Amino acid sequence: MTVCVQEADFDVGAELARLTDGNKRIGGLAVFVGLVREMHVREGYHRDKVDALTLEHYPGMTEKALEEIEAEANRRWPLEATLIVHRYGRMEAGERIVLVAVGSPHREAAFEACEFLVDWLKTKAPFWKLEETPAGEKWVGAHEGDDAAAARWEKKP
Amino acid sequence: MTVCVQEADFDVGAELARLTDGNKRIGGLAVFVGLVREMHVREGYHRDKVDALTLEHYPGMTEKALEEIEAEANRRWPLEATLIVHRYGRMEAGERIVLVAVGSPHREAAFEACEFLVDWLKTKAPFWKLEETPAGEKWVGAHEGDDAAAARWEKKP
Amino acid sequence: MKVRYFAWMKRTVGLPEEEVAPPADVTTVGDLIVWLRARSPGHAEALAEGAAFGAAVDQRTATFDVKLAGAREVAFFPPFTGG
Amino acid sequence: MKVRYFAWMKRTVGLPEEEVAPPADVTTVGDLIVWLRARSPGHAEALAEGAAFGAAVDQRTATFDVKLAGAREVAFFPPFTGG
Repeated sequence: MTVCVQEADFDVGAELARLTDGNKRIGGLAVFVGLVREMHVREGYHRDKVDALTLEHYPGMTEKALEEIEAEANRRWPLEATLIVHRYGRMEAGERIVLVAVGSPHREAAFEACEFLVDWLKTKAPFWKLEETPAGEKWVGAHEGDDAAAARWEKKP
Repeated sequence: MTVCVQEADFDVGAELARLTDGNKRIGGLAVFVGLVREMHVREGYHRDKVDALTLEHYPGMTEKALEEIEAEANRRWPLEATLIVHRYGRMEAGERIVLVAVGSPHREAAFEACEFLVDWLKTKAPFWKLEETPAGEKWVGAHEGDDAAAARWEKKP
Repeated sequence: MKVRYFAWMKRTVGLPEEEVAPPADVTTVGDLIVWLRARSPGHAEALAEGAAFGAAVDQRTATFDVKLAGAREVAFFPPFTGG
Repeated sequence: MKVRYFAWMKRTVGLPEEEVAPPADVTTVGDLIVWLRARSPGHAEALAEGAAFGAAVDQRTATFDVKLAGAREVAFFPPFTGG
């Protein structure tokens, strides 16, 4: 279980190699890389060209939140390795923002846990996106789709 | 859309960089890496230590089958980039077997298409695994779970 | 007690953080919000009733009924948009 | 027409591929299977009724009712286990 919150870009190949090296119990590694998309399309909200964004975060709380999310994934699925790397600061279109990787003996668990981590970190980790568009800076509003995606993992009472 | 069937190992970081470089419309990249697992656990079938395996394939048909699967994923989801790299030949425990990567503006499509590709290539691409165990060589039988996983993507008539 | 503001709330309040000493009858996050609104028009706007924001007490997400007893740091922020 | 065998079927038949010239009444994949069984005990075992194997005609997966007309390559193989 590893969480990194950093301003610098990350090397996906090196991170994944470090995560799985020497562990022969991993049959499937599911990975998600989130990137800055040039076009920010959101029906009925705005549709602007995004040249870059700045990710603000809450140092201290961010690491705690990500560690809790990661621990929850490890409680729910039989995982051999988990990694979350999340950047903050200014990033241009095309740059990597976040890396989530999950290794498990079984691919189903790896995929599910990876999706879970991505959904939850979007709604439970203290990051805020400020987009640079030709019309100026704009704070990104919370995406209802993200809340719905995160909610599907809530345990029924 | 790229399909590679090769004996050599692949460099995950380099493959993903090549796949996404210069494409600023990708917001999410979902990736799967399949590895040779040392323990081959299958309830009620066998439970042997796997030291290595040899993947046989059907040159010519393999590439066609993977290209068809990839084209089907591109018909079903709005994808910006897809990549399948599948090795054949002898691989030891811990080695990478297959890389599937899908880039899309939206993470949901990337995850779904990536899972679809992995499920379908397991049941529709002509590969056969011969495992080396302390008890000798053993052809891997088809996994019912794989058929079930592939079947969930069949379109209802 | 330190109070911190993030994203657009930081700009609206006009500062990233401040030391405050609320009176004894301010016992919950909700009480603190009401008390902070009186500090400036920026506070009042950022922490307005009906505005979409959340809170954390000592770096853990907290609903507005959470008690402040012993808290060293309270933060206010808009909904998260990371990932 | 070339016939190819893969994985354990190749070992059971005893060869990876062979050129065959079936008679004119062998018109489908199923006909070919029946005809091939007579070539050797290895063929009979690998292609036995009830054995779990599939086929491809000219490198496309084919059910046993597919016509052979014009086919240049027919392959037989156990269920796929890649990925």
